[in-house]
Amino acid sequence: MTTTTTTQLTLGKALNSGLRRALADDDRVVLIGEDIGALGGVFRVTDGLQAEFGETRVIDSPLAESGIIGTAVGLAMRGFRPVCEIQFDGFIYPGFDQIVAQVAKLHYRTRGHVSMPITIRVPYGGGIGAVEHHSESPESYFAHTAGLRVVTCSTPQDAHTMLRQAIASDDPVLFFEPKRRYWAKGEVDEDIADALPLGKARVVREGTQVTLVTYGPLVATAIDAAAAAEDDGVSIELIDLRSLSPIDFDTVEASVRKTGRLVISHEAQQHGGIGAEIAASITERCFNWLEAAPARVTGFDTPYPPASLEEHFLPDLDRMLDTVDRVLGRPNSLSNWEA
Amino acid sequence: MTTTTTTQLTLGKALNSGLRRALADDDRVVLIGEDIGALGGVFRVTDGLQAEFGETRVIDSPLAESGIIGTAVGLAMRGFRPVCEIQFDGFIYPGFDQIVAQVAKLHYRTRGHVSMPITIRVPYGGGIGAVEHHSESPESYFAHTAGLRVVTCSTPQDAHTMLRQAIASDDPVLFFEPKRRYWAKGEVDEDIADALPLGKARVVREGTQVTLVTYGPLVATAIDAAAAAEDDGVSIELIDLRSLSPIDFDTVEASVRKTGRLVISHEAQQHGGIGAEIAASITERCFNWLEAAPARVTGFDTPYPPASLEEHFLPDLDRMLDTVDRVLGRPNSLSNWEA
Amino acid sequence: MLRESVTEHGTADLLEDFVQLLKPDGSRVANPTFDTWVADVTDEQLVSLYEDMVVVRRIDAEATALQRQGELGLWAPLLGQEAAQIGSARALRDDDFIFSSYRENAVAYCRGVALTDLLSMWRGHSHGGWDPYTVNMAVPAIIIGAQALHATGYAMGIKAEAADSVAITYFGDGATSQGDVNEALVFAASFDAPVVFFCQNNQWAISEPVGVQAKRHISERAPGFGIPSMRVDGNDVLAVMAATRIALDRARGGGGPTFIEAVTYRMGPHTTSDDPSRYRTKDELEEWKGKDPITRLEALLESTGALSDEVRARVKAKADAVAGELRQGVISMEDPHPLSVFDNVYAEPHSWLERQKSQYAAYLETFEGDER
Amino acid sequence: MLRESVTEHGTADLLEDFVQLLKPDGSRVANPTFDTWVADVTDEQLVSLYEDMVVVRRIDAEATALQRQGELGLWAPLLGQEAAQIGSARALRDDDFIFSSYRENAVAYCRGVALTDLLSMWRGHSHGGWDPYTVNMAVPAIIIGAQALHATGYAMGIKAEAADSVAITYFGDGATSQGDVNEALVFAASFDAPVVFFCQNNQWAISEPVGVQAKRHISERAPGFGIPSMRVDGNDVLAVMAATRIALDRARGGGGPTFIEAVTYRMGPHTTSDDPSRYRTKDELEEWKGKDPITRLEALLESTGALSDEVRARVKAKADAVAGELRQGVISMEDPHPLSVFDNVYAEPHSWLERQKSQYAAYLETFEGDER
Ligand SMILES: Cc1ncc(C[n+]2csc(CCOP(=O)(O)OP(=O)(O)O)c2C)c(N)n1
Ligand SMILES: Cc1ncc(C[n+]2csc(CCOP(=O)(O)OP(=O)(O)O)c2C)c(N)n1
Ligand SMILES: [Mg+2]
Ligand SMILES: [Mg+2]
Repeated sequence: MTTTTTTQLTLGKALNSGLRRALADDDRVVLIGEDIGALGGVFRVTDGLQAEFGETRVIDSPLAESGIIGTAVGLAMRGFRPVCEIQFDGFIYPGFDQIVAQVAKLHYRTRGHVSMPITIRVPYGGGIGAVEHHSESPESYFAHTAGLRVVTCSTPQDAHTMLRQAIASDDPVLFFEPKRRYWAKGEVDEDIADALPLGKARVVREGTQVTLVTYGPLVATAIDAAAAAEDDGVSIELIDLRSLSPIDFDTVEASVRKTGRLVISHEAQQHGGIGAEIAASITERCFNWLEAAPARVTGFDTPYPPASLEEHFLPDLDRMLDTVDRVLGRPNSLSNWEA
Repeated sequence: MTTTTTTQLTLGKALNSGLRRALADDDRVVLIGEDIGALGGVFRVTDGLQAEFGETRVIDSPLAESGIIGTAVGLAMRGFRPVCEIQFDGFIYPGFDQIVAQVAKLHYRTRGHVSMPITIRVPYGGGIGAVEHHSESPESYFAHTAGLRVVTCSTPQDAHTMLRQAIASDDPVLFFEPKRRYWAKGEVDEDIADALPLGKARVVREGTQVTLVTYGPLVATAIDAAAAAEDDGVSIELIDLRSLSPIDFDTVEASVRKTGRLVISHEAQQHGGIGAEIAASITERCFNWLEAAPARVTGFDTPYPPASLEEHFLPDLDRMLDTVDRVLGRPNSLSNWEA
Repeated sequence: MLRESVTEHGTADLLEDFVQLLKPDGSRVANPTFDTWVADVTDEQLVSLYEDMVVVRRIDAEATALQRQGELGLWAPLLGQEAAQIGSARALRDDDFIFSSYRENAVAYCRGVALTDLLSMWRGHSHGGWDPYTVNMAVPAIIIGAQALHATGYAMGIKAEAADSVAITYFGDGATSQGDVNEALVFAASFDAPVVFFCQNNQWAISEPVGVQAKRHISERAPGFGIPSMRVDGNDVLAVMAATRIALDRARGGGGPTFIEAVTYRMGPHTTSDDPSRYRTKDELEEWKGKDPITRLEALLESTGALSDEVRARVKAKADAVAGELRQGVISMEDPHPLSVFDNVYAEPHSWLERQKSQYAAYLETFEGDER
Repeated sequence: MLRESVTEHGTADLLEDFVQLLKPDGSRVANPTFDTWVADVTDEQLVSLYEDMVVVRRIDAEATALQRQGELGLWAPLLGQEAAQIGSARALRDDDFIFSSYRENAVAYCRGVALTDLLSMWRGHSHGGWDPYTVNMAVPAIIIGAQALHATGYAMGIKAEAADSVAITYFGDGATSQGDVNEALVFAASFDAPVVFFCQNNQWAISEPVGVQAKRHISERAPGFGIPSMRVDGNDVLAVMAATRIALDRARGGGGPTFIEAVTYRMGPHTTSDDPSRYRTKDELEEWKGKDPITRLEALLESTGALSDEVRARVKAKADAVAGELRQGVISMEDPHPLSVFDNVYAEPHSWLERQKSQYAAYLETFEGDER
């Protein structure tokens, strides 16, 4: 056993150190995106990297997302491992075609001859009081797209580890960064040899009565919710999904077989979101174990609202616990509600 | 009661007559798309319309989908009702940003001051032996997008009626046309005053043991499956969903409360597809009525395959019935399957 | 045979590439073509343009202050771009329609957008805020370049109606790299749409200098699409106004689209969240301060005697009044109702959303009596 | 000041806009600049180019026939575009890398793509078919214009490695309207990428004449992006070869991107599903038949005596042999295994997909013994 040295880092800095390691370890890794050079990105995730690795490795691109992804495809075909930064969630759509029609499909199209080891970093989610297009959660679009892997992190350690794993993967990975957690601190160990693989969920907290599944920015909220529930005598098993494609259903299934109840929470709109898939798949796998229908606590089926309304849109501790009450058959906000 | 005159039309011609009526009834209706003029579209859905209504009403656009949708937004702001044609499902992605960030959100963004009465027609689905990008089912992306309505038709009458309803709607509508059914014939009545509203599902066939929910190209397959099941002594209630956003859950709920079993089928990939949402929502609404977990029969979580493999990818009668057997607890392909 | 560039052909036209009517020191440059387009501008009107610029700069400063004080979530200053925006906006007719980005606060001001409506987006109360049809100006597009297509489509509509109004779209130098802006040029050319493409080249797209987006002058791109272009000093309100009038006149006369590159400078940060010291030098800013759009008009007006102390005082009073109104409007803005999060998603009833709203209403009721 | 267009400046360069070295009647046109780039082409090499063109036309005819006979699902004929494809492809080095659309069958032929691999996509056996790295040519892009960005990115990679190979991308006149192609021009210019943009302007994008996409010559667009361009007779194999060599040479020497518009004509339908009689006249086709790329080279070779009966016979025999091989290859292609639908979605293991595959395998087993 080697001695490990860990550092206290914010999630943003943990990503930065992950990128630095990836650039240092493999000279085929290149970063491309808007304002990632001198500025270090609008969230400073690439801070200092252009100065350290030069303009050929850390590329300030013209202002065009399709261009960023499309040139990354070409770079990948030349043997590079591009890491694209999309400045904010809501700006990924101009690059959507290149992602779903090219990045996702080239391996299949070429019967495996071409790989697309491209990582697409996307700061996502709300809660930072931003203007429109800066708070969205578009992960479901990509999780529905065959050929892509989709992951998201909730801790500095996972941010660091999973980003390096994503870059090392020969598959394209959509890497969603919970932007409101960029400043959250935690211990980070750069020795990731024994880390949990990219596709696996993590049981954050064990419990017996309700399985609460979430990911990214809401994991912290869910940790608080589980603690509050405990005070209230309710035992929640909390799962941080980490990977949205594939989803580690085995871990969720094992938990639900134990608890008999499932609540899923995400910021993204409910209709056709990740929560629907989890509810559907787990119902298929655990029908005879379920004591109640899986329930979802999610963003509403509206566009992401103006900042002054986001506290309503975003699932919070209270809404999570209200839903936990619902699956437990305890009094809750819908007890007397009629459709 | 007025006497109604109906005509035998193919689904494609029923769309054509729907467009002709819409153009004739409202001079703010304009059509825009690639090759929709002299050629009449690659499927001839706009056949003859440019000759009849002129180049200002039926516009051959430059080859750019973002341009088609983006100019439609401007036309809508000027008070027009644009009907965009996307040539094939797989070509909608370059226009994705304009659809999800503009078309879907402008009403919300302007607090209701601006409407987006835009219809986006998309021939979709497989089964025609086409090359890549010509057989996809991208409806889930749009159903997950708040602000859009998403519909699809399965009969010539619905094709005609729903297209006119979509064009008349003040909301943006993604109108998915089951391309392999373009040549299917049926009676069409142009008097649509009493037609089922756009957001409603239709019970195609009543039954008692299993509710089978599908839409678009698979409705015909499901009708055959239900008939075959009947021969086998199994009673299927078949629902043609018609609208994918909103989904008419009330109709599905009522059926499942009766049958206790639900099978959902679509061509689109399973993960995060419409089927997941239906399974999740109906489980929430009908948990105590369900005798088995809702099951899905869908395309695989692969890119749409080359034509010589599409018969495997596409749900067919046999796969539907196998899944019906599964929810009925009868012997089926997974009876002895181990994960 | 190899066309190295459109500027290397050395014709008289191209040598006169950069149009300036008013030098930084306030002196007038004669320009036979452009002068005729502003020959009717009286001293009084010049003072009015001056007032506009002073007022919008003041709006900008006040909004920046409000942001620092936590009253706005964000603000995108236009500092330095007053002439480009005022000169073009004041050239428009009321029935011309504007599609802008997030930085065209001066354009919105000219259009008569209410100050609270202008700021509601930056306070997080709306995503746009105003009724586009009462002011003939769309709410800002944040997705870079998207609005260029909207303007083109709107102009196609104008043409279909055989009306003689014009659509104008504002975007930055960075936006010219987006597919959408280029597609807009294609569509506008193909359909001879009465649209003006007004690019404020303020030298920067956040931290990226214009050289990342374009190796040639931005104005050189449009002609290849079949769209004539002009390159004007964007800090020169007269040159901007003349160019815009030329473009509008072409459009109204059936001449189709025109592209204007207004060469200017973003003197402030990209937004209040930005730190320009990370990517550009003080010297550069100092250099551009010497080309300030307001100073030079002031100098001109002083030289003609049109800028009396009285006028100065009046303008200052107006700016103060507007700033006061702005501050008051922002601070007293009422929070939107929680359930309004569900409003205006659709124009027509939508079954799920009504269900969700009703469920959330039930949820909120559980807190009634709470201090939440 | 108003630049109406890049072609209205009347410089000597631009008057020589359209480069032709070989007239439709087979006579040579002298062109001091371009001639030097093909001065080394021997009669033998000309015969070889002739052979290429005859063979690919024969491939085209055979594939069309196979489609009519139900052996292929679809085919996109290149009929008429042989010179544009052969002239450019034969100018490339083996280590140059090609990103094409669906119509570059002649380019693929030059690259040594196996005939069955070329046709497997059209038979519905694959979405592409070959290993790009063994032939340095990517599989066709069907999404219009997407490949222009891939080529640009690839070229950025070449430059990062300080290698001296070049990326070339083929696309049509219609593709120039797509955002992606324009963004590719932006990126290529900004990064001085060693990439050649080769546009075959075959006058039509399915049913839309090139005038819907562009009001000016397509070649006029690139210079505004800072990319020099050439406009050549695309039915003239020598002019095409010369232009491609010039562009490649610039790229290898660090000169960055070049744009070539090869003016040609799609003599057949868009694809075998298309019916051109709905949108274009017979006269137009007749006119272009007079400019046939093969006829004119034939005429030249006849005039120099290089096209003996023996050579003709040899070329015909080669074409027959290739066509036979093609037909045989297509007909004997083995159907892919049902479970291969799950292969190569991911390069690394993927939990669901393996589950789905295993479930489908179980499903298929229920039919075992059936004739399904
Ligand atoms: C599609 C998209 N990508 C990225 C952004 C983030 N972004 C906002 S402003 C900006 C720079 C815009 O520069 P420019 O077009 O020159 O306008 P300026 O801000 O200088 O007025 C960027 C990259 C965005 N809003 N939209
Ligand atoms: C993004 C996209 N939109 C539409 C299509 C359908 N489509 C296939 S070929 C074609 C015309 C292309 O014309 P051009 O670029 O001139 O190439 P050509 O076919 O003439 O070689 C169209 C519209 C497509 N393949 N991709
Ligand atoms: Mg700028
Ligand atoms: Mg063409």
